[in-house]
Amino acid sequence: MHIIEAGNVAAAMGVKLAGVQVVAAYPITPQTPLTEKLSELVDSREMDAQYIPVESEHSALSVCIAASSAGSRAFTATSANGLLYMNEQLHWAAGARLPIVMCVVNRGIGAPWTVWNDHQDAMSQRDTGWIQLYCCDHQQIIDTVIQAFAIAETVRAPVMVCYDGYILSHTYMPFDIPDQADVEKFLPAFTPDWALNPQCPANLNTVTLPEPRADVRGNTAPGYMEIRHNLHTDLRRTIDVTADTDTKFKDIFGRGGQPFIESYFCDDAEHVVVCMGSLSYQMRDVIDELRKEGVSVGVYGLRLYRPFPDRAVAEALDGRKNVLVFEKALSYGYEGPLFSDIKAALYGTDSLPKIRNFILGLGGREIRTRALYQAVKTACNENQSKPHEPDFIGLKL
Amino acid sequence: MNDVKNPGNSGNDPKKQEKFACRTSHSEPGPGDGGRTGSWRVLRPVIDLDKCIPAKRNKAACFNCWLYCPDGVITKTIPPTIDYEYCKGCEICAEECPADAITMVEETLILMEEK
Amino acid sequence: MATKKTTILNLPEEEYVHPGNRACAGCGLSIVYKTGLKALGRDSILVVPPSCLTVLQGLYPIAATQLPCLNVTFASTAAAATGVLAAMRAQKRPDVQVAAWAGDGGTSDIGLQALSGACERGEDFIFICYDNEAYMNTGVQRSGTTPQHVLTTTTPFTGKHQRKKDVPAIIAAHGIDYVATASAAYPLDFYDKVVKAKSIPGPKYIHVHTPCPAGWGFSPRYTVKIGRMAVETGLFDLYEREKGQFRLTGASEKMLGKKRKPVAEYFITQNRFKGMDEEKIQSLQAEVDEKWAGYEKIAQGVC
Amino acid sequence: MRDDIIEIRWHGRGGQGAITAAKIVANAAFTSGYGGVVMAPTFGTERRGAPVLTSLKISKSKIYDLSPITEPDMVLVLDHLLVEEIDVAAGLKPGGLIIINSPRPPETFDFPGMKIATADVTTMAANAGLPTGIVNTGIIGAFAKAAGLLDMDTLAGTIEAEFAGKNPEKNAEAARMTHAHTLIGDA
Repeated sequence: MHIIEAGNVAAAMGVKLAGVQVVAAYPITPQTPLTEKLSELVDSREMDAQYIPVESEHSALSVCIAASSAGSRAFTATSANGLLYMNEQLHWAAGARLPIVMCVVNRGIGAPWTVWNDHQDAMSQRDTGWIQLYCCDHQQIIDTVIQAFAIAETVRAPVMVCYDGYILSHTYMPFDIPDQADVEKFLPAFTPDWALNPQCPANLNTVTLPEPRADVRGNTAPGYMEIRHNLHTDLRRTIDVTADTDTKFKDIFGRGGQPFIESYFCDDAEHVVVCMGSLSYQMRDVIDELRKEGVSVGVYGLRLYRPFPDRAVAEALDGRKNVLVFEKALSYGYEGPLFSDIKAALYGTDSLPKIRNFILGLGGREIRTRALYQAVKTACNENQSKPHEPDFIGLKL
Repeated sequence: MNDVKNPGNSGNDPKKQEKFACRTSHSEPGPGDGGRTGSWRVLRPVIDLDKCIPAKRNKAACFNCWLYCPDGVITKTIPPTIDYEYCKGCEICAEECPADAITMVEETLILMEEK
Repeated sequence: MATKKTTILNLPEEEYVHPGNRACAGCGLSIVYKTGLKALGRDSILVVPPSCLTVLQGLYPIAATQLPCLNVTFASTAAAATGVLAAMRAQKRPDVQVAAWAGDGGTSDIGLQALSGACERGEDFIFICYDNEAYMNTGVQRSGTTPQHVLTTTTPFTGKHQRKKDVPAIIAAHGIDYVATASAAYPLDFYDKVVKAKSIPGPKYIHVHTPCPAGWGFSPRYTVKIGRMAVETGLFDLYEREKGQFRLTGASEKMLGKKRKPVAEYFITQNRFKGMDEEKIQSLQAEVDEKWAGYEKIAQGVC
Repeated sequence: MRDDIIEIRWHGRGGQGAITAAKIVANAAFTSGYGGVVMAPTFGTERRGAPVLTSLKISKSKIYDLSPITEPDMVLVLDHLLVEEIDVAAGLKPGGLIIINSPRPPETFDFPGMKIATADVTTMAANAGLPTGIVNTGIIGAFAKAAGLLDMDTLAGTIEAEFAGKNPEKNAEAARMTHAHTLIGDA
């Protein structure tokens, strides 16, 4: 069934369909309407879940960590400084291997305060051990929330579903609500191998030594480093899980097919633009225009950011003349974080393409499609590599 | 619109089929996590059964030593017994015994005696 | 108390904490912990933030505690307990008792926000704070509940200038149905309070005074004795606040109308009070006298 | 960039319901076969009474560009006093349509090169039995008449669905009455 609603509502519908049992959240713009919608669904008993109105984001994730440790499907959502306030708990959730799903409604970080969109919040948390998926429209939001639980519960690692604050969260557009029975076919009830339980007492997340140590039966148990190494190797394998999940989803719902990077006119493109979130869809209009003018250009929208699908990225970009990375985040004192990752993925490819980085839209700075068009067109014409200096679009100095 | 191949990272790796190890720090209950903590002891509590109230009366009584022992190494039995494997020698039992039935004896003396 | 008091003879024999754990010899927490777990029983889930208890719990893969236990971050204890409760409700397992067990730093300082939130939401759990009056696990730094004038590694010469934070009063201000204090020196009183707390719905808070030989500077032999002196001098009082009704319990109740030991007797037993002079002692004695005058009035129904 | 997208900008005041009005039109457009519908309120810190705007893009095919409207095809003004306060015609395409809730006839407004339509939505809504000041459903009637994009019956049905349980008939009636009394000036 199609409805026209805001992106936050699409996310809430996905959470409901996924059969989430525990929701804990703290209000923050622009995430708030998602949380309000969930409390409404729970209060009206349309959704059979525990809604915990906590006193901080730190506690929101703490509740999810504990609920997940006790074997329940848990969800939270936040933005910007709320996400940063969770930072410690983000690492904890990943280290404890809990399949929590969280929507991050992307917003710039203070100071100074901003409520508007960029990707600095989620990007700054890329090394926490969370899987990060980015959405371009409402259909992707609702579908990705559902897929996120499937991925999280397969790998036993938490997933962030990221979507642009206001641009997606508060914008209304049509999307299809998947059928509940189909969702249950895709995502069965959460049955963890272990959970907090008085019947088989275990002490979770205890202090772990640098070296392996024998357990009560004399078998060797891993040390801290083995546990962390395993998180890494399991996350590397998540790249395949994401693809398998997408295939399974497509079989049931008919949508998907490009789990890591969504391509638009890239097959034969000499120049490719890479970006994440709604920006990659906005870029499609630019590509249409430039294609009309005979420019051989396409756009890749990166959907999976962590773990980084480096092989897919390298394969997609190998042999291109120009790679133009547009992003709404900045590793201060260096360059855009996505740009760094893409450069790293290209290391060792046969034909190193020329590469450029564009920073734009920080703190909600308006991104005019016309300005994107100009930037892409100029860059294609200049055909120049600028691997060390990002260009800023829309900067009014 | 056209599709990109989206290759995964493991290819035909047989590992792909393996279950995720999901290593965590989940501990199982068991004694002696801190080792044989009896070795921490400098003084050993020794119960004088002639003074010990439950032993003397041969019925359940007192058991202060059992109640206050931080490490749970004294039994609530007649007479109470002490698990020297784990007793850390804190002396609380000796201090709290209302009958002064527990004396702290130097471990070195006991060792010499055992020899 | 209408309910029958537990005696040594009928206190359950079964231990829930394995011996050979890493707690210091003479640890007050160990006494409190093993007694509290007997009261909580097997059908419980514990939530524990970093504290000496984390060390007592043991190093992976061996645990000293025989109950399921979730170790959580320092600030998140009460929120994590909330999460376990939510999961138990979602899974229709209402009989599982959820208990948070934190130190004084994890309760009165970094954990207070989450605890306040959980109390305000009315979460059905027992929060036990074992108060050894400083950050012992990190090497005796001052905490919100370190008493005035106490020497710690962060108040090394002139002692802590500020008063001890009255955490039970702060928690009671949330209007929860059960707030109690207890002491490691009176394990049976503590046991009864935990048992009572289990029968009351909503948040329950129990604040347990817990002597620490290493941090307070006394011989491990005197852990119980010193805990008892804190009560007998009237410095730390055993009480319950049930549905707002305050009453002294156990040893403190018995002290009503009687002469208390001078606080100075307590201070000289511990190195941490070495920075105190006569004037400070007298000033604290006056505070205790005033506090007890208030108790006497309550007991006589004056206010 | 694309020329197949109709861009509509809504001017109102915080609390006046411009977002609901735009949402109703979005829904009606979608039911009428416009597969691409994007409605975006202005983002930020709107407060009751302050001027706010909402943008609505509709197209027969999916819309990918979610950036704010800069060159609208038409503008709806829920409160004629806003005309004095802000430049409601900013960026409006030449020959674009301005629909204003006003008791004044179109020729009294001075927007050179633009097509003006007016309706006394406030009065019509009151006549339809709505509490004073509810204008967000009435203005839809003026939109139906002046824009000619969507038919009145579809819009009325959408209004009734949106206001289910909250005076659906009166709200639909306000739109129908306004539809019948909308004045369209010469371009």
